[in-house]
Amino acid sequence: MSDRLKKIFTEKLPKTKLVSYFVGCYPTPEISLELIKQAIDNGVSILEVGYVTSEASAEGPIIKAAHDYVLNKGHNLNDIIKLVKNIRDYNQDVGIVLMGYIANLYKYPISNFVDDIKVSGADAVLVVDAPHELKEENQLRDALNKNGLSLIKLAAPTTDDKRLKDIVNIASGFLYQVNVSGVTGVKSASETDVTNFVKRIRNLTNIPICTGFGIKSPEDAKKMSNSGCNGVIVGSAFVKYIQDNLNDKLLTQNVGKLIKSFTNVLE
Amino acid sequence: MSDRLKKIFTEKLPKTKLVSYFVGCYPTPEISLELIKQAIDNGVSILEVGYVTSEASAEGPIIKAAHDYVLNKGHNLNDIIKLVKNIRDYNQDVGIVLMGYIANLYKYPISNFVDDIKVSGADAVLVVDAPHELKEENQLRDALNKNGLSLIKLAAPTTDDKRLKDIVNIASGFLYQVNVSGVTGVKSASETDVTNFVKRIRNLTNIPICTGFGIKSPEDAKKMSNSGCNGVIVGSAFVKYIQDNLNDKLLTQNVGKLIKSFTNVLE
Amino acid sequence: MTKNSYKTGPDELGYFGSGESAMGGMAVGETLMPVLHELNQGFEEAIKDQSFLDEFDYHCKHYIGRPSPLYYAENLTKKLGGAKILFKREHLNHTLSHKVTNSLFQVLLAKRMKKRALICESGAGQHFSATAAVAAKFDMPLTGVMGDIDIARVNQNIIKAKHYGAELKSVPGTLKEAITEAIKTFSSNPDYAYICGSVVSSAPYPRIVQFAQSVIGREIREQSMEQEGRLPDMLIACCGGGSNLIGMIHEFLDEPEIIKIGVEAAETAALSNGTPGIMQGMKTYMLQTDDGSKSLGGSSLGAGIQYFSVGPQHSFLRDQGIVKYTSATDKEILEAYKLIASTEGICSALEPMAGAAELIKQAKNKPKDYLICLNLCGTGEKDLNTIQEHIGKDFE
Amino acid sequence: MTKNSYKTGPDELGYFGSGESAMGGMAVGETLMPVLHELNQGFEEAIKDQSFLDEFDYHCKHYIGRPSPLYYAENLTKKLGGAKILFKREHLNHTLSHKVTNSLFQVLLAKRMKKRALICESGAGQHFSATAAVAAKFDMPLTGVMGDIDIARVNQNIIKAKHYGAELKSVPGTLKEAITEAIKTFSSNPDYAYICGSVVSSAPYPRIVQFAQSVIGREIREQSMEQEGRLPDMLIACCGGGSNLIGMIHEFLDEPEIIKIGVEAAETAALSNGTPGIMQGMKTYMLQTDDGSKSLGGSSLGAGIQYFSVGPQHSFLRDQGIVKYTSATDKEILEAYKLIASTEGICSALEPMAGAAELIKQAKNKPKDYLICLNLCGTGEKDLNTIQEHIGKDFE
Ligand SMILES: Cc1ncc(COP(=O)(O)O)c(C=O)c1O
Ligand SMILES: Cc1ncc(COP(=O)(O)O)c(C=O)c1O
Repeated sequence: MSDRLKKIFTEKLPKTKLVSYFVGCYPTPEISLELIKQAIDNGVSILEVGYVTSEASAEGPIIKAAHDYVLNKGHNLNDIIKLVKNIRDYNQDVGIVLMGYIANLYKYPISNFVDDIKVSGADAVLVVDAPHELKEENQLRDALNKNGLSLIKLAAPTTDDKRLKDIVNIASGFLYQVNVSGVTGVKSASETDVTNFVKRIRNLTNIPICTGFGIKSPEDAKKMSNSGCNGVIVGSAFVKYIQDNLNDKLLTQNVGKLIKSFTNVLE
Repeated sequence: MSDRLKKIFTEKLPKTKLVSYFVGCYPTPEISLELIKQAIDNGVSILEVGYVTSEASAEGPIIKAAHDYVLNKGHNLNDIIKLVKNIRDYNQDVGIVLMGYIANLYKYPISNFVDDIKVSGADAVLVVDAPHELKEENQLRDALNKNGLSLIKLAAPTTDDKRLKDIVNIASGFLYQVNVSGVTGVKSASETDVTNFVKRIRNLTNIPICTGFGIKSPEDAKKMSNSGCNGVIVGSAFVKYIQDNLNDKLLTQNVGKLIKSFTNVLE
Repeated sequence: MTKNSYKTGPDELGYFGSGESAMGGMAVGETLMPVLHELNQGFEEAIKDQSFLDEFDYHCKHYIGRPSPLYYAENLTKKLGGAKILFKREHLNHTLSHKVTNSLFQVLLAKRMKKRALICESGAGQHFSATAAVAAKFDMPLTGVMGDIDIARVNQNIIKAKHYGAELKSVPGTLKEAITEAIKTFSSNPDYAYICGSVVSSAPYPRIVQFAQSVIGREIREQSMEQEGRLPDMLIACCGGGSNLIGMIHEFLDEPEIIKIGVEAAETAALSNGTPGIMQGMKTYMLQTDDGSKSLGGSSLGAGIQYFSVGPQHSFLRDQGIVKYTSATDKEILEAYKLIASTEGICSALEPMAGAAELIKQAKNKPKDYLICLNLCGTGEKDLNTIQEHIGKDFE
Repeated sequence: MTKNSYKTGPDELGYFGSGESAMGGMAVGETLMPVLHELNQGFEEAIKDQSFLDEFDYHCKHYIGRPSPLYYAENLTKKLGGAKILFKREHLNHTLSHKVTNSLFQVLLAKRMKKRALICESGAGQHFSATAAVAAKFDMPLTGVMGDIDIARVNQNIIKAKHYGAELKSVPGTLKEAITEAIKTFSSNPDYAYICGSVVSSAPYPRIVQFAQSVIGREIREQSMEQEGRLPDMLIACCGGGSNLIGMIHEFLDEPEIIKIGVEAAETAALSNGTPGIMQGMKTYMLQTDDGSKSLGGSSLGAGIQYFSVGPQHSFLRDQGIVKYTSATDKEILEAYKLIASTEGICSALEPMAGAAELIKQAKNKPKDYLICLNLCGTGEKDLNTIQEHIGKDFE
């Protein structure tokens, strides 16, 4: 369990943390770092830094396009770990979660991966396609635990109570509550659904809960923050803004402002 | 048995008769009559006047094109019987054989057909697709016999001796010896083959034998006349000449000359 | 044909029935007559030779994949709400139609008779590709004759036939013209075997093709008894030359309680709109001018049933009232195609959909225990372009 | 997987083998995990339910037309002058390939589990058209995902699927991209049933598809014993995901005296040229960059075997040395197509001709009493344009 993540969630304010997803090295390692610095400066509590794979199965069109962009430029997991190191050098408090797919970790391989990200200053890893049924998830979770890092687990609307129990039992850092079935950036969740889901989880555990998928605006974030969750996760909305304004000289500043508009509404 | 045909073959000269095939009413009833008059004037002994059907199965490309031409102009068997009448009015000695397929005769129907052609002055009928196995052949043969007309039978290279016996038994007028397997106007027969074939027939009967298919030039005709046959049949060669010179003002005269070049070599 | 059975014809000269109304016969040129007698004799001998029949059965099973299933079309049955509907799945045969059973039989016969090369005609190209496949298997050269209109619309079959090693001879027109040209080719090569694609032309072809295809009806009897515990009340098939139809009904010709319906293309419905005539080797009903000089008939989307004439046995059965003949329009054929594709997941050839159009009319008003069997004699791969062209937008 | 058999795997988490070298597993997002467990349970229950298995058998026989013949390819045998060659004629199934057996099984399972809509992916379009046919028959809506490159080259299958009522979702690419997109669609609609087209993806799909397809091998055992009095010495099949291969060999996995060969497309030969990795739901051999970020692989004419990865059971069997895996180039595939079309009169799909290319090499040097069986798992109708484009002139 990552101490840093623990600390973040024990801090009173903001009551609802903003967790923001960035595609690592998108559009370049340098700009990516600048964007993330803006995010930190504008109140993001936890960063999800995405690393890319060609067969990512949970990404909607927006994030997929960013992934393809990075893939085509040839940046790989090593570059992203370097990015994490740079982020950590810039800031000691923000939570950093590496997020992606098992494909890359398996080839890294896992043991080296955990060593390297520990050195880089990451706090946790989230592997979209590594349920606890997967051998490599077990290896990864073990290695992370041993190193004081977290494996972020997910709960989905399809997850039944029995399974949810298993998941919260092994969850660490926070629980990523996937609030709709589908890929990133497409469907939007209803406040009631999320509230009920958060309740369902809360009955089982005290672990922090962050809700994600389809939160597109500060208003969405505000609404979701009323659900009882501890954090809201915003991904596609930021990636889309970056995508649409790649050539804008004021890109990083404006992304800062955009993030500010989210953190402003989250007390 | 047609008396006129009998008489033609009892005449000493020419030793080898020229039997010439014309598509009736081709290219028009009037020109067709003029062409046939030329044929008569230039020594043809027997005329085959073809009537047309769309599914004629023994015609090569030359005669088929002439058939299609006449079909498209809408001339039918009645028009051709009229033509025969006109020919007979012009000449009392030439043999006239109506030649075609059973399709038209069956619909005429057969009994009326025999009555009508008798009146028109025809001597015989040759039906390409009416072997003696066909009921309608039997009816037609009966009716022709009763009216002193002939049904011309064919013998082909494929006809074996047993079958040949059956055919010569019912043959009347003359026997049409098909000297190659195939359609009109394509393959040429060898002199030896024809000579042997004529011998084979002569062993069984004294009926006059005319050999046909693929005789394209006076030289061909001359060669075939040495086979022991009583007549040579020329069809596609004349039809082709007509086809190639449809717009030539001297067409009928030139066809006369062409025919003369054949009769000249046949003593 | 014995007095008491409709199954034993034709007589030795190829006539179904007797006297003026007899149909069939041998209306071909002298060159082919000896060849056809030889073929008839070869056929008679072959079907008395058990080892030959066993060989045919063996290849039916292993090469063609017979028996074809007798399939309960449950969805269609429920949709129409009337009779219980069965499909005889002849489209599951190798080369995708019923035609191959006949090709196989005749090529085996040709081999037995020591023939060295083959000729065939084709309308939908099914008979061409089927014969080409069998010719490849038995290592004999084949020339197939087709009309240029058909060549364009069923191009897949021509490509396949070429891949099997066959040669294509193109003539202007459709099946009718192809048949005439094939007979000419045969006359020019009387030592070849002519593999006739339907129960048409001069004797002995109607009988040979009927013999080969009648395995369909025998299978139906066995399968229906096994699956349904009874025989169908009604048998329906499309009818071009009539081989899939006779193949289906021959077994049941002496069972008048079983209704039999043949469905022609409306544009070339020889049995509904034609008169007896003699063309292309046989006496039979056909569409022609009154004077017999010209064959007639429009164009149907079902290339294989666009034929101005029909096999002589059908003319005989029509006159005897043993089989009922109806017809289907292009529109009805396309509607039937759509219905069967969407309810049963079967992409049928257009020809058998003429039968299906009649089936739809018949099934609706029948009780649930009334059993109708349709001969589904070909798949739609060859017709997909035509279908898309006409009703493609209906599927978007 | 019990110690003594290669037929009983995978374990309850979808692994073939144990420890580090175990292949398979469940590498999918949380949204699908409960759904896949539910599917696995539904599957386990279904295969213990004799009436369900009987229903599957019934439709295999009546709808698909199983068993497919086991055919002695006599001409090819003689031409190659070595081993005796048999073809398992899976192309005679309804919808023209082996795929439909799996589609049927999974759609029946989906119905049993009260699913209301279906998703599938497809490479060659065979799985799409097969699933669409079955979906029409069982009246369930279907969305099929395909790559645009495949859509263009196997267009007939797409047209047929549309005629059956299915919807098409196009993505840039080929099978690989279609699978990823299908999983996304499934994640967005976890109440739908995803009908997976091969022994790939997360558990329980490899096992379910293997279960459905293994009827092929059981038929081969019965037919070979009946026809040949013995079992084949060698079994050969092409291998894309590996469903027709595992379907053929599963029955014989514990009989090491029977040689088994899987043949991949040379351009995407995961088992010959790949390394273990985890993508698209499973751990298996695959072509990918060293860092695991990108799937790799060129393009093969055989759309259905152009897949950078392979079913996990094959990776396991490869590591265990139970099955031998080779590959075939486009040129070899086309040569094999030509040979089989011209000697046997069979127009095969290009995919199984990868198997045929290996067969040709193997058969030549074997004694005459050596028995080789090739899984001829699809027909060439869908590939005719491709074939014409590449070697059309060879047939003129
Ligand atoms: C699929 C199919 N059905 C039917 C026919 C019609 O022929 P017949 O009436 O001889 O069965 C054909 C002929 O080509 C065909 O291809
Ligand atoms: C005809 C055919 N053969 C083979 C394959 C390869 O699939 P698998 O390896 O799963 O049998 C396909 C897949 O589309 C196919 O269509």
